[in-house]
Amino acid sequence: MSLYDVIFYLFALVTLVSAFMVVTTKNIVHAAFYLLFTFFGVAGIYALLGADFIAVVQLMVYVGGILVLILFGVMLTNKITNVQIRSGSTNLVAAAVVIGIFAGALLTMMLNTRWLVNPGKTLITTIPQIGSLLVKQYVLIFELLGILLLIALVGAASIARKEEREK
Amino acid sequence: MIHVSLTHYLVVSAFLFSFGLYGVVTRKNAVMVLMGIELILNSANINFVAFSKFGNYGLNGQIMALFVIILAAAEAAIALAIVLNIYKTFAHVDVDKINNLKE
Amino acid sequence: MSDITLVNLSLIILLLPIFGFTILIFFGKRFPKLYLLETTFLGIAFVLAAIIGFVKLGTLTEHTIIFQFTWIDFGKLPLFGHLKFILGVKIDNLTAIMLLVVTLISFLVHVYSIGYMHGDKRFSRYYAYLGLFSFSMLGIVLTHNLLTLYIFWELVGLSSYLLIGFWFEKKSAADAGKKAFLVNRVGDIGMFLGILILFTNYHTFTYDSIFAAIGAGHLPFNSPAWLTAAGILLFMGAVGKSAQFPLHVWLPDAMEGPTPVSALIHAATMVAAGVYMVARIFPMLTADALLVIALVGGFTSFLAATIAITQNDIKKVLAYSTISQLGYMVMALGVGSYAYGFFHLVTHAWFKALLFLGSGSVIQAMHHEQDIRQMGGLRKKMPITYYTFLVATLAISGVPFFSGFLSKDGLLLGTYAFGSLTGHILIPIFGFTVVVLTAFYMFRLVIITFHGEPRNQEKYDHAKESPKVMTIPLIVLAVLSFFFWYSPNPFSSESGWFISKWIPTPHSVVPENMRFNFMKTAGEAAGHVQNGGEAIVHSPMYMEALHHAHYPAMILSILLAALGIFLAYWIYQWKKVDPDMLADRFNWLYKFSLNKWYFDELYHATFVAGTVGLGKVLAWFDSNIVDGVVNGAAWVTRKVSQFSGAFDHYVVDGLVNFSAFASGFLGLVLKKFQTGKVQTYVVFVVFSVLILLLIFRPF
Amino acid sequence: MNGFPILSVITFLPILGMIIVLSMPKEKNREVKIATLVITILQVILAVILLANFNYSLGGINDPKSFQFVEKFRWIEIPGISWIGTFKVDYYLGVDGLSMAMVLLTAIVTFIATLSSWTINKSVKGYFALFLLLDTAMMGVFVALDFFLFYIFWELMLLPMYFLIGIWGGPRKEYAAIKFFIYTLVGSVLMLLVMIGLYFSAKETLADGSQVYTFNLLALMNPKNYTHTGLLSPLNADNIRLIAYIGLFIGFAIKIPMFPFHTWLPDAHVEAPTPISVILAGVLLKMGTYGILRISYPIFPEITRQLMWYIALFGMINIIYGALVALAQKDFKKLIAYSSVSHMGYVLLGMASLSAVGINGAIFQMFNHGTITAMLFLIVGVVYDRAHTRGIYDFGGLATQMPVYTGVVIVAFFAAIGLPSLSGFISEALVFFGAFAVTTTRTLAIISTLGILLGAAYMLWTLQRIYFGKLNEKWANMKDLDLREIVMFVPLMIIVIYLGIYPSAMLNLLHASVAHLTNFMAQHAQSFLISSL
Repeated sequence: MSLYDVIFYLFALVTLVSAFMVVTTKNIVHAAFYLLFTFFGVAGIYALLGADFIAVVQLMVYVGGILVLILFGVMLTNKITNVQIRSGSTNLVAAAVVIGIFAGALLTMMLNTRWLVNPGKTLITTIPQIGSLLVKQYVLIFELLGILLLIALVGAASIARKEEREK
Repeated sequence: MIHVSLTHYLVVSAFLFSFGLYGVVTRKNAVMVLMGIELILNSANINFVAFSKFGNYGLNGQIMALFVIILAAAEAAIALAIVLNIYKTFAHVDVDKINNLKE
Repeated sequence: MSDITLVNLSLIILLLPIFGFTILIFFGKRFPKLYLLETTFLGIAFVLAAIIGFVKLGTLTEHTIIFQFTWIDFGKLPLFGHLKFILGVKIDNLTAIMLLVVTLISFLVHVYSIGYMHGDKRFSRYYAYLGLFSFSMLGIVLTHNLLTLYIFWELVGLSSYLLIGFWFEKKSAADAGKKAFLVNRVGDIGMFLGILILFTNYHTFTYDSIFAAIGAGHLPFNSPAWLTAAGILLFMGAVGKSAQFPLHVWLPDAMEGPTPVSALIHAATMVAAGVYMVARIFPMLTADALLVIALVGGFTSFLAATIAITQNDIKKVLAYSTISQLGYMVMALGVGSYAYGFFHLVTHAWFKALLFLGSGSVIQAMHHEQDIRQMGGLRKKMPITYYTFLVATLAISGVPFFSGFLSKDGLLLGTYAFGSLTGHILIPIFGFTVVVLTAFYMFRLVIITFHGEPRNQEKYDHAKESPKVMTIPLIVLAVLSFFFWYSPNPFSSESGWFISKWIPTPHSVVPENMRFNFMKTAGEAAGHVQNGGEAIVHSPMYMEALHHAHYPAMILSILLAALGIFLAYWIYQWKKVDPDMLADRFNWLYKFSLNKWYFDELYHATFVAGTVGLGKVLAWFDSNIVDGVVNGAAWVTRKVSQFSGAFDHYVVDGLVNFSAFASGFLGLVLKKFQTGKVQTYVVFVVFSVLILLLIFRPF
Repeated sequence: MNGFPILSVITFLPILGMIIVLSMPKEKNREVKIATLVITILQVILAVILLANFNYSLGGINDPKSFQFVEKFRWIEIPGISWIGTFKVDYYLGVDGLSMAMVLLTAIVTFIATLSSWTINKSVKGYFALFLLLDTAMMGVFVALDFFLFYIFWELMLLPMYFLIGIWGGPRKEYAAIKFFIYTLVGSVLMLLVMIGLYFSAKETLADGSQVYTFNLLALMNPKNYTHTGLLSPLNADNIRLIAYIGLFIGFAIKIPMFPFHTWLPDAHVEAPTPISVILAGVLLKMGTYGILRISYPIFPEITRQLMWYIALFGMINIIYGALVALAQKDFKKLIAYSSVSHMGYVLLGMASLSAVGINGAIFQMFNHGTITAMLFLIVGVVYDRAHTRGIYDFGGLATQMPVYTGVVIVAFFAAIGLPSLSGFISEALVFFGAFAVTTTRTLAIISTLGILLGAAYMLWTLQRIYFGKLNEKWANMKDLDLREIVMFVPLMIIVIYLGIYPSAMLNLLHASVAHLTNFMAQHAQSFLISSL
């Protein structure tokens, strides 16, 4: 068991435990914080896989952006004064059964498949390659995503603002 | 104990996916549902990056992961805006009670 | 005076009335006095016509002026060569005389109408129509080709239509206008076909070119029959316009128009246009065509005269007398007595216009009473009207010293000679019978109207002589009805300037073998008296016959006229015989005459009812059969589609409905799954994926 | 004029107008009307400019060089289709004397119809948009020189017409609209079949020397262009040109409308609103005869010659039958509709003679019928607007009440009767001159002269029943023409009188084309026949 393996198990553990907590805890704010750990764990896994750029992006976007967004969502949609921050769940058992079976199936699939493994050379840094791919091969998608983001931004603002204007 | 291989990563991602799915299915609060979705997306991303490392496709997998992150950001923004709107309309964000689509 | 000046003058004469018409149509309502302008225009036209007359008849007697220009140029065409439609003016003696007649009568009628139509609400309109008529009539007179003749021919038809129906509020007036136009159209179709024949063969409409081509031996479709046909067809136009049998029925009805109009259009000028046209085409008429013309004319004059003796409407009597006299003229042309036919046209124009205007004077005095049985004794009340009327009656009856005698005698002479030369004695019999009848019905009219005691005292008391504006035209026309205008010798016009100088009979261009024997040129050298302007188409044989017939014919006609006058006096003045008794005695003859030989009824029952009936049948056919087929096709299509619809409904749709039912049932079941909750759906999705995984087992 | 695409402009100007009208707010009825009026006035001005720049000496018909204001470029081109090679359609516009007359007529009649549409109050915007679309389609039919393009315009016209009758029409509008639509569609289908047949029978040589199947009408007129195997090729011994000709002829005959395909016309006219009747009678009917002259005649000269007697026969039937049926009508508008049937008979008769004079007369008659019948329908519209009835026997004595109107009526009626000095006479006379001059049609021409009498009969009878006699007290308050209506009638009256006195104005325009057409037909009837041997 090499250090690599140890670090992997560590990250995997953090990720899975915090993810489990996210979906099981009743407190929304807690859930959000567990989510933070999950994201960290996933970022670590990326780093382990040699995807340094993705890992950084994961941290910046998820932790810095989406999570903050979610927190804001939590704040705005739960009456802070009542501190009714707990959130219930439904069909716990049924869901657990179905999803358990599903997870079983998924795991079986993962484990039983004979994956074609062809470990390429490990890159020291992936950023220049990703950059050149983005502006060459994927330039159209890249641009489209830029536009999509813009639209999403405007759309989100407009949806969120709509009610206020009517008032 | 065997060396960490592709399968390990896939198993992690499978668990993450299942947790995310569980969250989406069981939670009442829309924001929590969103969190579940984020988990699912992350699990998919792990697969992408893992295949990118162990597969034969160069950095394309990472690019895809990147795009997914971007889309996730957009989706989160829109979804939260909708949630806000729902809240303004119904004064709660309980997806169980928002079933006006029925009939 | 140069030719071109005369042409210009004639064009001014032509255009003045239409100018007046245009002004009156647009401004007549705003300026009610504008009718004076139109009258002045006609006055000027008359003066100009007089100038043309003097110059042409006085100094340029033997000279024909032609002025023409291209109207439509078609360029070179297959089948027609270089085709042009040419318009033009032809001024010969005929034209000059007609110009005088038309402008003078038109002018007098304009003046007369000032009095007669006074107070009518469409006064300006009336003068506008008169202007339109004068224009069209002058056009007929001036034109040098058949196409323009036809154009103006139709235009006089239009103005006649408008003027007959001038009081269109009266249904009878509107009916009469329509009848006149339609009956004329029948004749016009014939005329148009005649023009078609000539145009197709000669590619021109000009009289002279057509005559030249025929003279050069080029017959229509190389067949003498077609030449005769063309002549008769053209003559059909005259039958319509000059109210000859069998198309005479419109003229009596046309008396619904204002009386001055009757005088101008339906007595003196327009109806004479037919005669004028026959005179124009005279050179191309074959013997057969001429015979038809003579018979039609003779029969018409007889027919109309027999009707005239029983009519009680003052204008109807004059209308039938007009038809009868027109028949005379046509007959004269038919028997080759060209000059006398035309001469009679001129003299008749004066005295018939006079008679109509006189009757108008009477009618107005009697407050629009036209029935002569309500009149009587008007002589004392209306002396000027009476004496002028009498002059005209004497003229029309053929009493010596009056114009009518000269022309009538001449044309009777022609028929006499014709009868003796060709053996067609029916024509002179018609001619001489009509003399008696004419004298009789005209004096009957005069005696009943003006002599004796008043029959309707109340109307008589109100009657008074017409104003000067109406009587002066009467006097002018009366003066023109004396003999001295036409011949120094009151018993013969041969030495007169009409016959000897002004109206030379034209050459016949018809091939020799298609003329009457007496018109053949062979051996005519002796009789070919050029300097007198006479006998150009006439052979010595004819001249001789004419000479022989001269005194017998003259004496016969004077005697017969006297007989007619005597009978009229015998019955109506001296009342030796009761006319009612006569009517009873010869009841069916009387009825026959009174009802105009039942022509109106006959035509109405056959042609009118036939056409309208055919129209109705066809309309039924159209909406039921033709359209029925269409709708039937639509019906069949609909039925087929209904059948396929049924098939669709029960078989195809049955399946569909079944599946709909099935899906409905399923829906009922599946509805349970539709919770409206996203999460439930997600579970379903997961479940499904699981099932798929189980099925495909990708691991 | 060099380079300026005036024909495209005159054709598509109404489309521009349609867009403008559609972009206007719904409640601006007046502005919509004014916009349409401006467009149609512009169109008249363009037509006059065309006329002013028109070279009267060029024949056109089959000679590409003597067409004027030509616009030609490749519109659709699909190269390399396996069994036909290159599929191409040209956008090919041009005018010769024949189409010039029709372009003028269309512009004028549309303008008048716009004025007459002033009384339309029901969904004005839609009406005028469709109206302008119709305008484009009509204009397009008359300037297109490519069969495909011609067909498109021909069909395009159907759609707005259907709605204009079906929405703005009278009580039985749906029936009339459907009838019109189906009738015309049947004709179109026949035309389409022949068009496709012709397409696969002739090949045009392009500038680069390649040979392609063609829709170009001028190329289809040249017997040399036909292939040996084409179904409609004279070179093919088994050709079915006669059947194709009859099919095409029926397609056009429905539009004329020729007996027995005429029954849609009275219904369509009776139900259509006045301006649409004006367009229908004034322009649409001319498309049938125009199509025959433009397409059937030069493409099938030998069969035309073979069938001329039959065409003349149908012309004669139209004349007499239409007049007799008109005589029995009690509905004013129906009467006028049948008079159209009768008058279009003259066009057929003149065309059938194949003589220059007859064809001149026929085209002139097309123009005159357009203007005169437009007046007649406007006249019906005037009383209908006021009285809301069209029964001939419902009226009487209107002359007393409406003198100006009656004056107009008299001019129009007598023009329809063919009174000399009004335009109708010259054209009818020329038709008879032409038809009589040709031995084949002579007898029929003689019989057809009866139409002159019958025409006068039904017209004068109507005149008497509606306008003369005692005034029906019911209409004692009827107003005489107002200014707009006078403006509507005056141009038509001026044209009718002017062309009656000076017909050369129109005939000069036609005669180069007509002479060319007759010469061409005389020569090519032979060459088409010889090449088929």
